[in-house]
Amino acid sequence: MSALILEARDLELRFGGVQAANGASLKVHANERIAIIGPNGAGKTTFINLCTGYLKPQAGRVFFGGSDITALSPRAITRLGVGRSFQIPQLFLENTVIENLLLALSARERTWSPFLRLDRHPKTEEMWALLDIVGLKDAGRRVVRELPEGMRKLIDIAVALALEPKLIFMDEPTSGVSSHEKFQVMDTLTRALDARATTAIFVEHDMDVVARYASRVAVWAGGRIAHEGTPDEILNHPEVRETVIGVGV
Amino acid sequence: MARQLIIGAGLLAALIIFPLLSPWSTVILTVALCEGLAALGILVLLRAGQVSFGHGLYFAFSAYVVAFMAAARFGHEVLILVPVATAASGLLAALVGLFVVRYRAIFFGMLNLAISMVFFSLLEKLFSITGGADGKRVPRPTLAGISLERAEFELWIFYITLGLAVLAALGVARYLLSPGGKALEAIKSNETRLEYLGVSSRKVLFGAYVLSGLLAGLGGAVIALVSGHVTPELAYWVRSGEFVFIAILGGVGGVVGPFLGALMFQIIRGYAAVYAPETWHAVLGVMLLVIIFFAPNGLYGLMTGRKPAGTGQ
Amino acid sequence: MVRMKWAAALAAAAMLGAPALAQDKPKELVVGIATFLSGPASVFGVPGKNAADLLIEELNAKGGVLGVPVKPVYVDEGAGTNQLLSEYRRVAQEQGAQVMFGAISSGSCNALAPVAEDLKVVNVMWDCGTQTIFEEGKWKYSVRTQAHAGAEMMSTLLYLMKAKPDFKTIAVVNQDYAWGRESWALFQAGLKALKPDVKVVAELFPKFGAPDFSTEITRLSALRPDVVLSTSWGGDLDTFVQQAAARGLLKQSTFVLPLAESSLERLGNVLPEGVIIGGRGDHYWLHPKHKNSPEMLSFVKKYKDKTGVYPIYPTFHMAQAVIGLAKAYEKAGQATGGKWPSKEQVIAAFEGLEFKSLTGTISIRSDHQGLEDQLLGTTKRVPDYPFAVYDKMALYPGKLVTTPLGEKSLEWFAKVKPELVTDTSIETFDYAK
Amino acid sequence: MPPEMLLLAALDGLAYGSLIFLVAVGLSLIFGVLGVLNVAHGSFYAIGAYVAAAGVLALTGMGLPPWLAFPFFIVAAVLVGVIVGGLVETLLLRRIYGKEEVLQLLVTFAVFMILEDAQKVVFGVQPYFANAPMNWLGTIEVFGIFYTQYQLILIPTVALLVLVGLRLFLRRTAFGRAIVAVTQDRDAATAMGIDATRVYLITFIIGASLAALGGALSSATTSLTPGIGSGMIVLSFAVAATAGLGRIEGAAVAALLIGLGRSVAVYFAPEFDVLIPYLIMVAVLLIKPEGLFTTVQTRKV
Repeated sequence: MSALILEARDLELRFGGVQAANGASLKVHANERIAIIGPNGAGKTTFINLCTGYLKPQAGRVFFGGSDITALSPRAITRLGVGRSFQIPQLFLENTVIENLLLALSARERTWSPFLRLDRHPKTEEMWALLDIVGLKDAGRRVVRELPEGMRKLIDIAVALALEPKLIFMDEPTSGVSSHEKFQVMDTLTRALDARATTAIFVEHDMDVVARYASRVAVWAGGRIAHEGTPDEILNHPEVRETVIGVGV
Repeated sequence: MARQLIIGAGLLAALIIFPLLSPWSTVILTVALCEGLAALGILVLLRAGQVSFGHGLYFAFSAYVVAFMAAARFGHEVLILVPVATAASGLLAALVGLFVVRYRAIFFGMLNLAISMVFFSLLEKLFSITGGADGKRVPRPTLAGISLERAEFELWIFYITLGLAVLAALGVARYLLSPGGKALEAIKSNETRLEYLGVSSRKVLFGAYVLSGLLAGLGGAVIALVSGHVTPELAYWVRSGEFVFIAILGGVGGVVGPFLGALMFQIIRGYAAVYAPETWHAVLGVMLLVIIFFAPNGLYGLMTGRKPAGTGQ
Repeated sequence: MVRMKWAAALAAAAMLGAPALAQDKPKELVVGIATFLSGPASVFGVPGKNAADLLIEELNAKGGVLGVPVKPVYVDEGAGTNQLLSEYRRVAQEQGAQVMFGAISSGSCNALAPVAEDLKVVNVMWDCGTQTIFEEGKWKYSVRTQAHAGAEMMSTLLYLMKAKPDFKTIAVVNQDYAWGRESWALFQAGLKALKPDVKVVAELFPKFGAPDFSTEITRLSALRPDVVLSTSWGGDLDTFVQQAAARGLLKQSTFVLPLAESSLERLGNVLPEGVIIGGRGDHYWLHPKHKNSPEMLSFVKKYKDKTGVYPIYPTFHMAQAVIGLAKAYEKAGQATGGKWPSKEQVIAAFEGLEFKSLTGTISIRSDHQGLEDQLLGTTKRVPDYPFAVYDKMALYPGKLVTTPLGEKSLEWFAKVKPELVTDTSIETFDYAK
Repeated sequence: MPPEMLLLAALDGLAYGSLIFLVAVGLSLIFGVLGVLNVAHGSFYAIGAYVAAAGVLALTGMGLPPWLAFPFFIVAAVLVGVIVGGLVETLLLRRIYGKEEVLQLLVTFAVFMILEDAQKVVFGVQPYFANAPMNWLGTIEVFGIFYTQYQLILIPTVALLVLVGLRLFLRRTAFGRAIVAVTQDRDAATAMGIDATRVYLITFIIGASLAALGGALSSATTSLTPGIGSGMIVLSFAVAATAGLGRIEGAAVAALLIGLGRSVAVYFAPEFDVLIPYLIMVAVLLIKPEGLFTTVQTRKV
């Protein structure tokens, strides 16, 4: 097996009366495609928030590339090479799609000269290529606010990809995409990840997507991993089928 | 952009010609430019969704730097006073900025207000140093080594200020189009994403804050020169509120906006002072309400008929 | 392009700067009047404006100035110094005012004097009191038609020394701005010279416009000074006196309130007997020598009819400015043989001018400082009015209490001699109906 | 300095702090519910003071007993709250709740400018004062120093009653709970069927009335001059921000802190008494940005 790049160790987080993380642990190796599945409220998004610095665990540690990132800010973690797309897309709504992506590229390239116009950014070509990956070249000049949620989710992923992360978290990447387009999007996306040698962890509800694109599946329940294994093992696990997929044996 | 250039060029042409036709307007127009510069600083912060009710601090600080240097006959020369005072304001903004950029929305506004009021109170209280509420005189300095008569001096200061204002407006416009400017707008629309781009929103805001302090400082330095007198009132919260007023009146959609707003502000105030000397505050208040309710994008928005970029409406 | 601008600038400068010679009579004489129309000091500014309206109307009914009607244009001093300066310029340049009255606050006067020089416009300092203006600067175009803080504080000090010669301790509660600080500095300098053993037990400078003096009053109650001096005015004075009276402080110490004349009517029955009061000059509508002169009776009646209250010192200051201006034009007109005098000729006429005000005689020194008598008194309650009146009055000749020409007030105060207290030129009066 | 002086300083700070509390708590309440920082709040204080003073002068002018002033203060405060506050909310604020914060702030700034001049036009510029209620209550002696009962007892008592009353109102009454619900989560409260429009209006009226009550109470102790509102507004900002906007008990503590701080300063460092409120505010905001009594909330992602 290839190198370990992310390790979450016994993460604990309780807010109010909810145990959002309860000894959550996960090891991620380079080039894995890990799908996280589980019922709503199982703590899947909380886990991503803990790994990317948005929330701080009350106990436990997170390591990335061998160093402890538990206490780091989202910004610092992002700079280390962890990208992220969100369940509710986090974009600059008043700006165009192009501007959103170019800003991400500026952040990566650290091109902050006040004399450079964003719309004349030297990385414009790469920006179009990124849009192509999520199939949204035509929407480039539109303002994000006017776009439907599904498109925004894809742009959110493109923004995360623009940073060329070593590891990317995607929170329900295809939830807004119609079922017949899902596979097309996931195909190009996976190809792009392969080409960049980017490791990916994604929360997913569609078991067909999980079966087809995940190399490993982690089943979340009660703030921790209940089961872990290959898609085949997990999707045929009777308990998982009942509690997560909602199909009785 | 083209529209902005046309409006800007029109305004500029009018400003170049007007003082020659009616000399009495020179000082009023210079004051308008100074307030426009401060409002331009407010515009920069508004792009990040932040409102400062305390930029009178930088306006007044720079004006007092000019007054102190002039009183000490230290560098009693426009070409020294203005850059030094502006830079001093920028430094102060950098110092204050270290703290305030950690805050957002109402807390950002409040903290700016509080700090400016501390400065205001000190100016009033430290009578032996600052002259208290009566302020300090600013003897007229030389300009490029030449001692000028009042009218000449005022005219020259006006054109110099006009030139500086044009440069400042172009510079800010350029900055707002740059990645840094867009990142600034991103603080308003989605700070979370900005952080997840690996960009420090505090650093971005810090840069903008220093810029706004410099702009307000430039305005304050010039106003000290043309008034020949500085008072703590320059730092009072109502003055800071006027800068925000002017920015909104003119419209934050383009860098020409604050200058349009400042001119309009001076015109209304001038007329109100003549026709309603005892109720000019109310006249301005009504004007502000009219703008907010019927033209929320300000005069600039009315002229371009466009929604301002980067404002969430 | 640059050269054109230069040329135009020079042309504009020449247009403005050309000194005017005696010329044809204008249609009207525009007088710009800077006064507080907003803010706390409008307690003086608005009465000043009311008086100006009244007096100018009267003046115009009698033919105006050399046959030219006077038109007042008001500028709000309360709008802040910078706004005041640009308004002042606009009135002088655009509206063509030949004369400006500026202003009430010393800060404004300090700021306006150099502008008046630049604009070459006659600037009558109609109310401001700072003595430093003509002691530290020389202003060709500015003139003051009333006394300065030096005369006011000297007469107050002399009156106190006479009325309560054996006091041992004093506390001061002044507003925290130039007037409050400077008036105390002068008073203290004189006090040291006349009575070096007096102990200053507290120097309090509450914020201008403070709504509450509880802490200051508690301190004074505990310290029990023989004398409490306060040069505060307007709402601040009213609040301070009110709160002090309610807590018995006015009975405990002798209060010296050199500006209380302007608050007498408002304070009504709050002010007890025995408080030393003044009114920045010899102004008092019940002036012992002039209360029954036809001019005074007519002015008081007209003013009361118009505003519902008795006139206070700023209205008399305004009267002095208006009368002084008319007299200066008259004098200048004689010099030019009836021709309309230039601004320079008017200013020249002001030097050495002597004219009758409503309450005495004003003479303008060569440094453009006016000499004015000072009236102080002690409060007395009488059945004739629902408020305190002056009693045990002393009238100090302006020449006696004004810093001599060429000297600085602070230095002059420091060498004041005790003989001044009992100078024979001081007239005294008691209240008479 | 004898040690009892400290106690005396504290007594002085009490009345002042209580007045600031009354104004600041209204400001804080309005911000908590409407999310609007009301710059015109100082004007409500001033108008309340003027109306009360004019009323008391009329009462005593008619030869009526001075104690009638106390019920009249409440009437005046409610009148100002309902008429001026109600008009401002229904005619202006209601139309901009969805808009940007800066626009909301500027609407109240415009109202402030208009009301400042309106006061001048209606009540004139001469200082107004109506001290009959203060004199009627007489004085009380503490360590040989006379205090007015009005400042030492009445004003702090009213402040305490308002504090307790507001607490009970917000916790025990249905409408009070609706206000709290709107404060905590506007959308959820509306979804639960709470009429947010009405809650906004009534909250604004209560807040404005409290400011006016503070003004009415101050009218007996201080002279009313143009501009009293603009000084008060910054002070009440300082209190509200120190406490944390929307915190009622916090406003009481902060107001007391500022009142005491100021009077202690008059004893030990009279040069800095005016700086105290702002210094406290800056210090608190720097150490605990949301104010002393608020907890942090994060955005859901």
